Formats: sequence, C-alpha cells, structure tokens
Amino acid sequence: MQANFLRPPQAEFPVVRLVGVDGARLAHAETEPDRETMLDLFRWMVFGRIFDQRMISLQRQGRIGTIGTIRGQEASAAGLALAMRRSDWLIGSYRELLAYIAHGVSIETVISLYRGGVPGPFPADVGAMPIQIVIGTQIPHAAGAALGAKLRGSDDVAVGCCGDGATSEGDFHEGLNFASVHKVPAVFFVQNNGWAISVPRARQTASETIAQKAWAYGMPGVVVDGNDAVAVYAVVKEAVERARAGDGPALIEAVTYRVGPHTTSDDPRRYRSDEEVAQHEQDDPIARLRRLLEREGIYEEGMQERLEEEARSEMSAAIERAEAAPDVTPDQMFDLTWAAPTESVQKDRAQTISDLQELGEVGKE
Amino acid sequence: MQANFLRPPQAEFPVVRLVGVDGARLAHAETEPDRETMLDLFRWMVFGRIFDQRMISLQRQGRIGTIGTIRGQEASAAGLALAMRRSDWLIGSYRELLAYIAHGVSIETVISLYRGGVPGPFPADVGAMPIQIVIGTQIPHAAGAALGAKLRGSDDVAVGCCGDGATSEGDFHEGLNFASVHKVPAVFFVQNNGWAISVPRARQTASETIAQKAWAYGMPGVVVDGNDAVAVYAVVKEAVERARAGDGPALIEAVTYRVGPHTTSDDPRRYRSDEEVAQHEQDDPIARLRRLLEREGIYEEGMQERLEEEARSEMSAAIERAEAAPDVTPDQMFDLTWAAPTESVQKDRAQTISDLQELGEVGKE
Amino acid sequence: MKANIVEAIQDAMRVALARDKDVVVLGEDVGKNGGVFRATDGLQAEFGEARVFDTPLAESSIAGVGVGLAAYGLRPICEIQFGGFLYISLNQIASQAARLRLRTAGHLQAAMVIRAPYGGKVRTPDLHSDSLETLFAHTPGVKVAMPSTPYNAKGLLLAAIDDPDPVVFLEPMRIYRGLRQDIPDGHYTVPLGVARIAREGTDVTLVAYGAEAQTALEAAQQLATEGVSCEVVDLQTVSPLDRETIVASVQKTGRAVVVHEAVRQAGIGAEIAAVIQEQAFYSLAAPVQRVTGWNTPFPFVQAEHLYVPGTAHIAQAVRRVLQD
Amino acid sequence: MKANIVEAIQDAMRVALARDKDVVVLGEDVGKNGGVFRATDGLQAEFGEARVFDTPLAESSIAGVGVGLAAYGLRPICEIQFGGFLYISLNQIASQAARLRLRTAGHLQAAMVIRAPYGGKVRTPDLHSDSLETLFAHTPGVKVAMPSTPYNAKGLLLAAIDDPDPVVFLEPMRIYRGLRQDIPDGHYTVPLGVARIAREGTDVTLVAYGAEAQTALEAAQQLATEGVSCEVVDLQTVSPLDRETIVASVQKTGRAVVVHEAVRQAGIGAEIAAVIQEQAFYSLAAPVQRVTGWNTPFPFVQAEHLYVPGTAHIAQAVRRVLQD
Ligand SMILES: Cc1ncc(C[n+]2csc(CCOP(=O)(O)OP(=O)(O)O)c2C)c(N)n1
Ligand SMILES: Cc1ncc(C[n+]2csc(CCOP(=O)(O)OP(=O)(O)O)c2C)c(N)n1
Ligand SMILES: [Mg+2]
Ligand SMILES: [Mg+2]
Repeated sequence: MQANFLRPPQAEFPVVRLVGVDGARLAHAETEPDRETMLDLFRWMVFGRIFDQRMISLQRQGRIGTIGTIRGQEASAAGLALAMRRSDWLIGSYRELLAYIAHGVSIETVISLYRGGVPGPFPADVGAMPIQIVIGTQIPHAAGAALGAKLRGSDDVAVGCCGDGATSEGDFHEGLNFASVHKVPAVFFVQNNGWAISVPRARQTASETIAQKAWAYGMPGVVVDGNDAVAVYAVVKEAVERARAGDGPALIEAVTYRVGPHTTSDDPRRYRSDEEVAQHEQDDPIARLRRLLEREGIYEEGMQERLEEEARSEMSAAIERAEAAPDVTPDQMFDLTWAAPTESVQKDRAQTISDLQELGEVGKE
Repeated sequence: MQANFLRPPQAEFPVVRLVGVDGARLAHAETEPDRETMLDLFRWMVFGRIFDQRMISLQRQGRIGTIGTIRGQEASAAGLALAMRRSDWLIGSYRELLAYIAHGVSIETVISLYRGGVPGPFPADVGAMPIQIVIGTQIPHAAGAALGAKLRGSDDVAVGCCGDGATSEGDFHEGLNFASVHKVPAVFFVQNNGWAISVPRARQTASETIAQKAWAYGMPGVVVDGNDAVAVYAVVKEAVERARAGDGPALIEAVTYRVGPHTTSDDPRRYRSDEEVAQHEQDDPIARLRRLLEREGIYEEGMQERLEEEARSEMSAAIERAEAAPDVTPDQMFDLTWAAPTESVQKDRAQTISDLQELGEVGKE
Repeated sequence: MKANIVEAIQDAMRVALARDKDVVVLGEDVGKNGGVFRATDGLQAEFGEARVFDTPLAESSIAGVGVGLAAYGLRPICEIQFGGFLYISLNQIASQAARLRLRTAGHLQAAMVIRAPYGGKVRTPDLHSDSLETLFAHTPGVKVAMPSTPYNAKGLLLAAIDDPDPVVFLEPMRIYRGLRQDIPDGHYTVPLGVARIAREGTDVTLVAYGAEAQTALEAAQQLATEGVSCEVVDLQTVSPLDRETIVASVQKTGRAVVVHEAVRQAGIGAEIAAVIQEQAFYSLAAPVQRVTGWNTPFPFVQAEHLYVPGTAHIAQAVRRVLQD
Repeated sequence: MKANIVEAIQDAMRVALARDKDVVVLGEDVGKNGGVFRATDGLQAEFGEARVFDTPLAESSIAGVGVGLAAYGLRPICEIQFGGFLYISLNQIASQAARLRLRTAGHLQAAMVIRAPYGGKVRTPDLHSDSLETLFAHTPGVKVAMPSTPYNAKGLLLAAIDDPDPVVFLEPMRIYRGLRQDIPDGHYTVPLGVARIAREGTDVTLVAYGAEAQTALEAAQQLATEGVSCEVVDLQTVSPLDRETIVASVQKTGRAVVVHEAVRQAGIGAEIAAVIQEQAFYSLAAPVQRVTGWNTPFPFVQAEHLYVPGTAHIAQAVRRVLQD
C-alpha cells in the first residue's frame, strides 16, 4: 500500500558543536563561555572525574551505597551548571551529581545521601530540588517550579534534567506539555548517554533524536554535542536566557556517552561490547577541552594535575565531614516526615522510640 | 537574546480533505470508500445522529446516566469504524460509541452500560476492548493488543482512539512510544473536537497540530478533516492497511467539532460562545456526505428519512431489550470480579449476600 | 453565611486566595467552567487567570506541577476531577509530595492541597465513585481530610491550605448540595488530626467520616427510636488518625461499628478496628464490626445503593454488635 | 534442583515460557541484561526476543501494554524493576487490569502477572525498598502473592501465571539469594489464596509473609529456647487473604502477632488484626499486636535495620502479647 497521506517524520536536528574532538575551535557563538568560564568548566570537569573515582572507591569499601557513574558525561554536567545562575533551580537525577555540586550543593550533602543519611539542606541561595531517583518524576516539578518563579515575578529559571531513558516516562510528556502551554521559564535538559541501564537509545524510542520530541509540545529543541563543554554551555545559556526573558521553555538533548557502568551494581559487559566503549573513550570531554585551552593559550603547564590534587583534597575533607555526622535516628524520621505533626503522630513517635529503647541492642542486629 | 541554536517547530501538516463542505469532490485516493461503503458511511452517520438524540432523551427521562454527546463527530466515528475489519481491535472511549456500534458491538450493550448494568459481552468475532472512561488509559492497551496480534501471527490491527485532551496524559505518550519502538500494528486515532470539556485545544497543548506529536515517536502522522467521512475513511484505511502489512503504527488527527455539550451534565455556554457553535454547525458532516452522494448520483430520494426511521426502530428495539434485562445483582459483582475466586472470596460473596437478604428492603432505600 | 458543602469549599478557596497571594488553584476545568461541580465557580473571574487556571488533562502532572510550585514556595490547591483518577496522581503524591521535606531535611516542603470529590450513589460512570482515601492513609507524610458538613468542609480546607504538609482533601460528592448550614464568614479553621463527636451516646460508637458520617447520624437517629444510644465519631481527618478520640469513645461504650464506602479489605476501617482492639481491648464487649463497601470494585450503578452503606446496613451491624 | 529464590523464580518463568507459547516476559532490562537481579537471566537467549523483551522506561505502560496483551489472549509477565515504582503502575493495575473482566462481563480477562522485588535492609536508594502490597490488597480483582522460600516462589509464580486473574507478585529482595532449597523440576503450583503453617506452635500465632516470614521463623526458633511455642502462619498470598487459616490458628493459640515491613497505618496487618478480632474475638486472650514499619516513609539506609522488623522486634511483641 502506497503511503499517500501519512507524513513520515522529517525533523532535522544537526548536532551543535563548537569544538572538535581534537580541540579545534569550529565556531563561535554569542552565548559561548568566556576565558574564565572555560577555566571554570575545566576545573569542574576535572573535579567530576575525581569525584566519580572517589565515590566508586567509597562504594567498593562499603562506605556508601550503590552509586551511578558519571565518567564521560562531565562536559554535559559542567556546561549545564555553569550556564545557570545560582538562584536558578536545578531539578535533576543521580546522573547530575556533578551539576548539583557545581551549582552550589555541597559535596558533603551528596555524600551523606549516598551514605544513607539525612542529606544536609541546600544553601539557602541555591535553587534546587532533591536528586531524583524515580525516573522522570522530576520533570513536572521543573514545570511547577518555573511557574512558581513566573507567578512570583522572579526571573529564576527552572532546569529539569533527565536521561534518554526517562523521556519514555509519562511524566516527561506531561511536564513538557504543561510547561509549553503555560509558557513557563523552564529548560529541559536530557543527557542522552546512549543507554538506560542495558537498553540502548534505539530501543528506548523510535524517534531519530530526543530533541525532536520538543515539537510535540510546540517547543524549540536542539541537539548538542554533550562532550563539548563549550557548546553545552552556549546552548544551555541561550535556552536559559530565552526562558528568563519570558520566551518559554526549550528542550536540549546533549549527546554523550556513559563510559562506566550504570552504577556500581551494573555489569555493562552483559549488554555492550568493549569496542563500543573503547571507541567512545577516544572522545574524552576533559581531554577535548584541555586541547582547546592549550590551543587558545589558556592552559597552564601542570594545571590539570593541580586541579586533580585540589579535587582530591576537597573530596577527602568532604568525606571526613560526612562520615563524622551521626547516623539517622528514628525521631528524625518522624520529625522530617511531618512539618506539623498531629497528636497521634507524636504518640507514634514516642511509642516507636520507646520500643526501640527497650530493645536496646536492635541497632546492632 | 537571539535564538542561534534552538530549532523552533517547523512541522507542516496540511489537512487531508477529499470532499468540500459543499459536497464537492476535491480529490480521489486509492483507499477511498467505494459506492457501497459511502452508503454505509451515510447510514451509520444517520444512525449516530438518532442514537445521540435518543440517548440524550433517555438521560433526560432518568432512564440512563450521564452520557457524552457525539453530534458533529459522526463522520470521524463512522469513517474510522468502516475502514477497520471486524476482527481489528477497537479500543476507544465514550466518544466512540458510534464507532463501537458500527464496528459490531450491539446497541443494547452500550445502552446497558449507561443504564448502570452489566454490559453484554461483545460478539466473539468483534475485536474490541471496553469503552474507556479513564482518559488516555486505553492507549497502552492498543499498543499491547497490537503486539499480541503480532506475536500470535495474526494480521489484526489495533486502533486506539482518544480525544485531543487525552493526548496530554502520560499514557498517551507511553503507548505511542511503545508501539513505535516495537513496530506493532496499531493506529492511533485522535478525534480533535476542539474541546476537552471546557478546555480549548489551544490550552491543552502548544503544538500546532496533534498529528505532529507522532514525530516524537518517529511515527508518521496526518491531519484529516474529521467532518469529511470519505477522507477519514481513506486515511484510516491507509494507516490500518499499512500497519497490517507490518510497517508499524501511525497517528491520525481527525479535526472535528463537538456541537453539543460535553455530556448531558455539561453547560457549554459557560465556556464557549453560541457564535462559535453556530459557525461549526454550518459544516454538518451528514449534510456534507449527503451532498456528495447527491452530486455523484448515489443518493436516492427519501433515503435519509428512511434511514432515520430505521435507526429509530433499531434504537427502540435495543432500548426495550436493554430495559428488560434484570438489574445487576451483588453475586454478579463477585463473580465478574474474580475468574478464579479463592475460598475467602466465596465466603465474602456468601456473607455479603446473606447480609443483604437479611436487610431485605435495602434495595428500596 | 448559609452554604452547602460545595459552596463552603468554594468560600474557603476564596478566603485563602484573598488572604495569601501564594495560593493558586489549578486543575481540569477549574477556570471558566468553575469546575464540573462549580467548586471553583467565579474564582478565576475574581482572582485572575494567573492564580486560578486550567491545566492540561493529566493528573500525574497536576500533582507534580503542584509539588514544583510548592517547592518554590507557593501554596497550590490542585483539583483532581474525580476521586478515582487519584490512582494516576498517587506516584507524585506518595513518592514526591509526601517525601519532599524528608529528602531535603526540611529545606523544602510540599505545602499543597489535592482536592477531589469522592463517593457513590450519585449514578456516575465507572471510576467516578471510588473512595481511595486508604491509599493515602497508608502514605505517611500526607494528611487526608474528609469533611461531612459545610462547617467542617470550609474549616478543614482552610486548615489544609495553611498546613505545611501536603493534604489530600476528599469531598463527599453525594452531599455536596444536600446539607445547608450557617457557617462563619472569612477565615476559620477546623484543626487537622482531630475527630469530632458528632453525637453523644452510650451503647455503641459509630466511627465514620465524609458522607457516611451523615448516614451514621441518620442511623443513630433511627436507632434512638428503638432505644439504642449511638455515639457518632466523625473523623474529619482520616490520616493521621485521631486514635485518642476513637479509643476514648469505645472505652465508654464498649462497642464499635466502623463505617466507610471504600472497599472493605485493607480499608481504613481495618486500621480503626485494629487500633480499637489494641487500645481498648479490655473495654470491648463485642468484636468491632465493619460496615463498608464490598470486596469488589465499586459496582455498576444499578447495585450502588446495595454497596454503599445506608442506614439499614449500619443498623444491621449495630444490632449485631449489641447482640454479641 | 537446588535453587535460591531468584533462581526459583527464573525457573518458573522458564517452565512457563516452555509450556505455553502465549507466555511473554517484558520489562526494563529483562532481555540481554537478564534483569537487574538476574531473574530473567538467559530467558531471552532461550526463547527469543519476541517472547522476552525490554520495554521503554515507563511503568504505566509496562502494566498497560500487559493489559492489552492479556486482552488479546496472551499471558504477559511484566517486571517492574523495584517495588516502589509500582506507584506508577497502580492506575493500570487497579483501574484496568483488576476490572477488565468485570467491564466485559467476562468476555475478556487480564490474566497477567506483575512481578517486582520489594523490601528493605538491602541498602538500596530511595523508593527501592518500599513494600506496597497493601495498595493491591485494597484492590479487589487483583491477587497479591508474596513468596518466602524457593519452593513457594516457584510454585506461587507458576500458579500466578496460570491464574485467569491478574496477580501482583512481590519478591523478597532481601532473601533472593540467602536461602537455598531443593525444589521440584518442571511444573508445579502452590495454590493462590492459601496460607501455610510454616511452623506449628501453641502459645501465639505469628502471621507474616515474604522475607518477614523467614524472620518470624527465626524469632520463633529463638523464642522456643525461652520456652515460648510460636505457630508461624506464612500467608503466601496476601490478597485475597486466607482468613480461615489465620483464624483457625488464633483460635488455637489465643494470641497473635502480625508482622510486615510495610508502613503500619492502614497496612495489611490492620486487616489481619481486624479479621482476627472479628472472627476469633472470644478466643483472644490479648489484643493482636502488630510489628511493622513505622508510620513514616521507608527510612534512609542508616535507619533501615531499626525500621524493618527483625527477630528482636518480633520477640518484643510476643513477650508483650503473652504478658497481657
Ligand atoms: C520510575 C523508575 N523506574 C526504573 C528505575 C530504575 N532505573 C534506575 S536508572 C534507570 C535507567 C535510566 O536511564 P536514563 O534515563 O537514560 O538515565 P541514565 O541512567 O542513562 O543517566 C532505571 C531503569 C527508576 N529509578 N525509576
Ligand atoms: C483520567 C481522567 N481525567 C479526567 C476525566 C474527566 N473527563 C472526562 S471527559 C474529559 C475531557 C476529555 O477531553 P478529550 O480527550 O478532548 O475528549 P472529548 O471529551 O472531547 O471527546 C475529562 C476531563 C476522566 N474521565 N479521566
Ligand atoms: Mg541514559
Ligand atoms: Mg476533545
């Protein structure tokens, strides 16, 4: 049967790239990072690499729980975070840990979370919602926070982040649709890292790009090379400032690659080849940015090593602080569950604690 | 800020129309209905108009519960149903009552449902799932039934229907995405009647068309004039046969208008003007098709009146049968809830019934 | 002012919108249409489209956008058009709203209200009559309020809007318009977490809430003519449960009948019976009886009058509990 | 064959896939990856991509596609990766799967299984440890099975796959690999709706299921050394509840302690306590005690060992119920 009426998808989304894999500058953009910001990007990316290594080794030592890896995705995370204002709201997932930290959430808060403890509160001037574990569920929150900013007359922008897999969830759809209908100052940032655990991007959705999903909402979309920190920064900046100016939301797809396992519990060799990984390892976002910095004469001898050293000591200090914190207590669970406990909640709390006290040794079981 | 990178939506979906409002043939198509099918379309559309009137009056008389109206949408419903095979699965909502009946579900079953009784089972050779009340929830069912057909090696196609409002639900997104990834023989048919109760299409989604949402799934999409029965038939036929041939799902947006209230409980004057309605009443799908039939010499003098008469007597007979059916009994509720009741279910059933019997008069409260 | 329940609810929202500009109302058809039950009638005209607005047809995001609004510091009142559709919102309410404060160590809170009509004997279609309060009662971090009169409808809703915790507010569709009462103008609250003794009595305690609180009162009146003195505890807040008031009443009467329209198995009635036997065991002269929906889904309309507890169902259970 | 619980579950699916070509397995990462717990390991290789396949990351549609497959006549086994994400699937399960037969007067049925691991003390992230069985126990039309041993894991899952009603099958993550047992090869079933007496005793009845059935057995063993004889009822099926077995046991022992990890308020333990006091009131020497999760969300990992009932929690309640 000849297709007479059905219009096959024709969306075309060339990948935005400002810096080549070899570090060569391919193009300039109004919203590109300045010299200082490029150094900041580099610093955060180096930090991210060290952070990832340290978290994995803490997990191996049993000092924290299962943790997602971010290796290979440092440019997306840093480019995103630095293009935002501190008061803009970052609303992402476990894959945005670096972005959260670069945005202003303390390393210690993140470590506490993975230690299974009470996460410290965010600094009051940092816009952020908790690191989301339920995939996709944060996307309507971003629409809501953005609407909140709009209603309050603030010029904050909310950035909702998720992975390629998360775009399949109903909440992704509902959040983007709401945001566009209400023209809220939101940006949706998808790190397409090729995989959702073992499910490759091509089995996640049949659309050629994630960016073209924006058109379902009458929203602009863009694909950016997620390993090009300069391009990610420029594209996010454009989208954030556009949203801030009242021109509504946009969807950004940052194409990157998860070089490591999904989490410390994952064995990626079950579902992808070493060759695939090796090929992607060729394009290390840190190396790419360093080459650019070198070419543009910004890089100083020994800079990376120095930044790595700094990152290591920052991590050590944060780990020490996090590990010094006392364990969660049952009363905290009640006190943090309810802002306004009723009489029966208070009785539950008291009864639970006295039962546990009577047991005494239960903690050591 | 100048938009450098963001690609605004550029989807263009001209409306497919084969017959003008004046009944003039505008174009032909390979999949268009033949003479006999055109008469069938007309017959079902006339039936639909009478059905709608009778259901509304039954509701006014308190003989059935709240009912949605279908006036103005007869071409979409009839075009859809007649382009399907009887064994294809129709999976729709309360707005597809006419389509269900034209597809082979008995009028009586539909009336029973609105009488608040046990709906009769569908004929064994009719593919259909229940009329869905929870908006959008049926869309993944259509993807699933279509996958079932594929796995069973049958060439049945599943058609999932919903309204423009329903496209906002997460399940709409999840169903289309699944269908496209798994390339199942499904067709998604959206009756865009301009309103979701009081919410106009433009406040439901910011995309210019519903059809372009298909591109989010790498799926073809099409907009058809939903008041042009010939065009609806041709477009659905193409999509259904394409799916049947193994070429995957498609999304059809039939643009029509709900001339009546949302349901018998709705007062549309609260949210839309009489002028808007009057304007749309100019384009009555039945009149349009009749003009075509007249122009093409297919219409016979008195045909509409005769069909109306037939429809009225069919309705009367069906109402009589439905009203003769006994009321739902509590034991039926248990027996229909569980295909394999456990011992405690049997005891619940017995206890519930004996309690009610003891009460005796409770039914008349 | 004189008001029925739906008017009382509307008035509560009007008062809240007027006194706190962070309060916003969102949901399907809440704008021009004023809600399918007119609960938001006139509010958009009065407070503008920025504060009272229609959402796309998508219940997960109605709650989810509410969570985002609340996180930003607003006080959203989200309307879900019918209680049965709360299934779709549950994830956002239970995994998100209920845990936002916990996850941020108190830095953020989800001070929001999710309103929905619930309940049967209104001849509605499939899924429109379900009573899903128990799903939320099993979800610590979210409160559940269910009014039974115009007075407590307004007072509880205002308390819910003021409350820093998320509150699911379920409105008794069946008695939306039946009862008319004088209620105070302006702002007042009926505290969350506190049941009321709707009628004093000595022989048996009837525990009910929402529309069934009224049915229980009617049953108590009928039973009084037979010489049976019922105390009626109207929960008002279903979660956290005011165990103290229930237990005190049963300690006095020695007998209890718990009433709700929700499905029996694992319904909130089970919790109430469990609590009574835990805390008033030695006062109990007979097992606690439950008068509830059956262990089937809400039935086809033709059988709903048999399913939803009426005065006769309640009286039957009272007689049994007195015989034991 | 010797198997632990996760192997037993895998074997059940292998047997079912081999004997009935309408059986299909779907979910996130169930294909090549064999599931995050390896429950479907090797099944795609053995039965092909058409019968064992990955879905997009979308829990509502995993259940919803399952409903469509089942309506068409297949027997889908849907995997939800962690129990906490069942919130997202609930609408499709409760408003659709549970009511398909009802809505079509028996013409169609949703013979499907929704599998998910559940439970705590495994140091998982947020929402991965929740026990949501009560949501489904409050949903007539869907059965809930929760195995506690390799033997009943395989037998219950095969029964669930054969069953014409939808079954939510919740797997005790904590003891997925701990217990090894000889189980029959090939097809056998453990009937749905029937509890087992896991240990006979005379002084008190412990009612538990899933991983907590094992904890209850351990507690019983410890208490035996103190001279307390516990009867352990392992529900196996949480809904419909096998009230008969529970009540018969309590009529014998006169005392009961109900154990689960789910939140206490309106948990299935409340239903069990309610049923016991309804049907064994005059046999009860003391109020039924509940040992459960607290009335808070599942806690941060550091507190989970305090939240999830251990043998000490159970022993404490047993001592109390014996004192009364
Ligand atoms: C609702 C939900 N379903 C399933 C999971 C389990 N899960 C955790 S991460 C993940 C894959 C996510 O893939 P993607 O969105 O691409 O993000 P990535 O991990 O690649 O960054 C899955 C299935 C979850 N956390 N939440
Ligand atoms: C999940 C859900 N939410 C809300 C409703 C209430 N409701 C019934 S019809 C309707 C509007 C549907 O609009 P649309 O999808 O455009 O279909 P139409 O009625 O116009 O055919 C709404 C909100 C419902 N039935 N189900
Ligand atoms: Mg990914
Ligand atoms: Mg519509």
